[in-house]
Amino acid sequence: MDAHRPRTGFSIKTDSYEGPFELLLDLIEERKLLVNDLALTAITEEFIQHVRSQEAFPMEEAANFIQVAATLLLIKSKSLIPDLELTDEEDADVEDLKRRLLAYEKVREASRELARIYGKRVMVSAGERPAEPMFAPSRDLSAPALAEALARLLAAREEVEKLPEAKVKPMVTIEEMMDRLASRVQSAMTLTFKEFAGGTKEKVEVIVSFLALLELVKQGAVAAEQYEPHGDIRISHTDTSAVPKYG
Amino acid sequence: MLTPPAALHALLFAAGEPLSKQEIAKLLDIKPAEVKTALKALTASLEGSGVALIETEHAVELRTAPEAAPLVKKLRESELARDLGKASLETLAVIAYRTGSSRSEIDWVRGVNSSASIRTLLLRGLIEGSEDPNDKRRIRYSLTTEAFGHLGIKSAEDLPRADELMAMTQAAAEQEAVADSE
Amino acid sequence: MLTPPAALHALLFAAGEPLSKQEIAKLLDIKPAEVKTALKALTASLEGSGVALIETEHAVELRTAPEAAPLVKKLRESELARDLGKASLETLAVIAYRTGSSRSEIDWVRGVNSSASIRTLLLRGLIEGSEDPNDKRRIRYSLTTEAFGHLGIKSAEDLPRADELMAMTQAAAEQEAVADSE
Repeated sequence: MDAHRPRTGFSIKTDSYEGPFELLLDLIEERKLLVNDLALTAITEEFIQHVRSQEAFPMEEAANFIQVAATLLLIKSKSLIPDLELTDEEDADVEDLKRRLLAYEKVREASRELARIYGKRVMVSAGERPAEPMFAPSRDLSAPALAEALARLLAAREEVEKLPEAKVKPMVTIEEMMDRLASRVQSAMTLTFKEFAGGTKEKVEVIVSFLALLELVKQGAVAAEQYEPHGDIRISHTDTSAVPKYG
Repeated sequence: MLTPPAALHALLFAAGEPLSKQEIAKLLDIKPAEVKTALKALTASLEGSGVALIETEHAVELRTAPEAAPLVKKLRESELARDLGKASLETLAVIAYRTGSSRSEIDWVRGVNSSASIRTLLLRGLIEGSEDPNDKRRIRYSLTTEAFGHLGIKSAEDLPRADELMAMTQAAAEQEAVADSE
Repeated sequence: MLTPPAALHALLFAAGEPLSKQEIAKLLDIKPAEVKTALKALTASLEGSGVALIETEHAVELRTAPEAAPLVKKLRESELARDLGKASLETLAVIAYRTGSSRSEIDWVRGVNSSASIRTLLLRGLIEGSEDPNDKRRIRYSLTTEAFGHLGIKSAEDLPRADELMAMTQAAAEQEAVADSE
């Protein structure tokens, strides 16, 4: 995993994360930061690298991670482009993530406290005295009652087992988005973010597109320009000899 | 740190059966004379507490105090008289439709810990346990003949929807073996 | 005649398992407020005795005192607690510090699906679920006396940093309720 992030020097055991909050907090704590916008902006890239490196995520977990990645991107893009207007819903997502992260921080502290004491000083119940069994059936015991109890139990089991499947829906990966963006930039040389993200209806997809864009900007593969506060973002190839600058 | 009488108290409570004075000396790592002193102190401190120390020549045991006998009788009667309730009914159903289920299999099928229910069912004479011949630590449960009698049936095959529910319970329990070996 | 705390002591000792406060009131034929007083008196009188009372919101059980753990281990090796994984510990922590948490509340604060952890904790008998009286489809979870026993604490107030961490998780749950109703 270290090969993926030569610049940071952090080594994170990527496969041991069950959820996104755990990874987020680890990244923040390693930098000795507090949970706030600044910290979230600082760890966005590495968080996303982690998500990208996970090819074999179970779908439901992937959705959790990508959702958080999308919100991190909102926070980061707001910090990069102060004029960027977030919708009410996006604002709510940002606030929700921060609240949940603060709450999770406490839960993690609590779980560490419990880990410290769990099983260390076990209090045991009274020793079992073999009591003489006495045949004592009850009013609610009958053959139909047994059949009904078991049928209900088995039906409830089945429902629980079916649940995860229903939740799974196909999700674009960040890699797919990166590829799409790169090839479109190369062929069209200049296109706007709206054009690029147009046609995708899922909010997550739009945001993943944006993330991919920011990555390319950072890598110097494309240039992104925004000429007015609420204007569209123009994306162009950075090879200036091949592409005339607009403006 | 616990005082010797307190340590003795904890030991007897956890044992649930008589412990020999020799064993006590060994477990507490004290001399027989000290065991005697500790027993005396514990007897005194339990005075009027509802629980008492029963001492024979070689062994000691914790028991409810004689004054509590009517209360204990009331508890036993209430334990035996109340409805089985959802948890125990489910547990009994799993055992009825899959004779020889073990505790971990019942837990797995039900998705919750079933020890308390198994205890209740044993106490009420509705199920009985026997050692698994292949694994002595594993107890396998089955309905008692009295339970079949109360249900008005001769064997498990006479239970309602027997084939269907037996197959389903079997399938659910088999998943436990898979999960266990993972 | 036994005093109420002594009668309670005898009852809990004879039961050998958790008794609900409701059952205790019925068996001792006293009011809930009197049960509370008797519990308090019994807890106090058991102080330093090697045996202690574990009290959850609804149930009570007699257990060996935490200080007796090394001694009891010699007697009942099998009771050694199996370690809990990180996910299960987190889930247990949410429920411990905010009793009555529902699955969606636990998911909200952990950012992941917690059903597997909840199942593990149910199977180990560390938590129990009960229907929300206001919404029958919602199950609310709480710690069992078994969980307190494994943590070596007598009640939720004895949880590490109880006041601070309970306040925080409470605030989190309220946020979740707001988010949920939107």
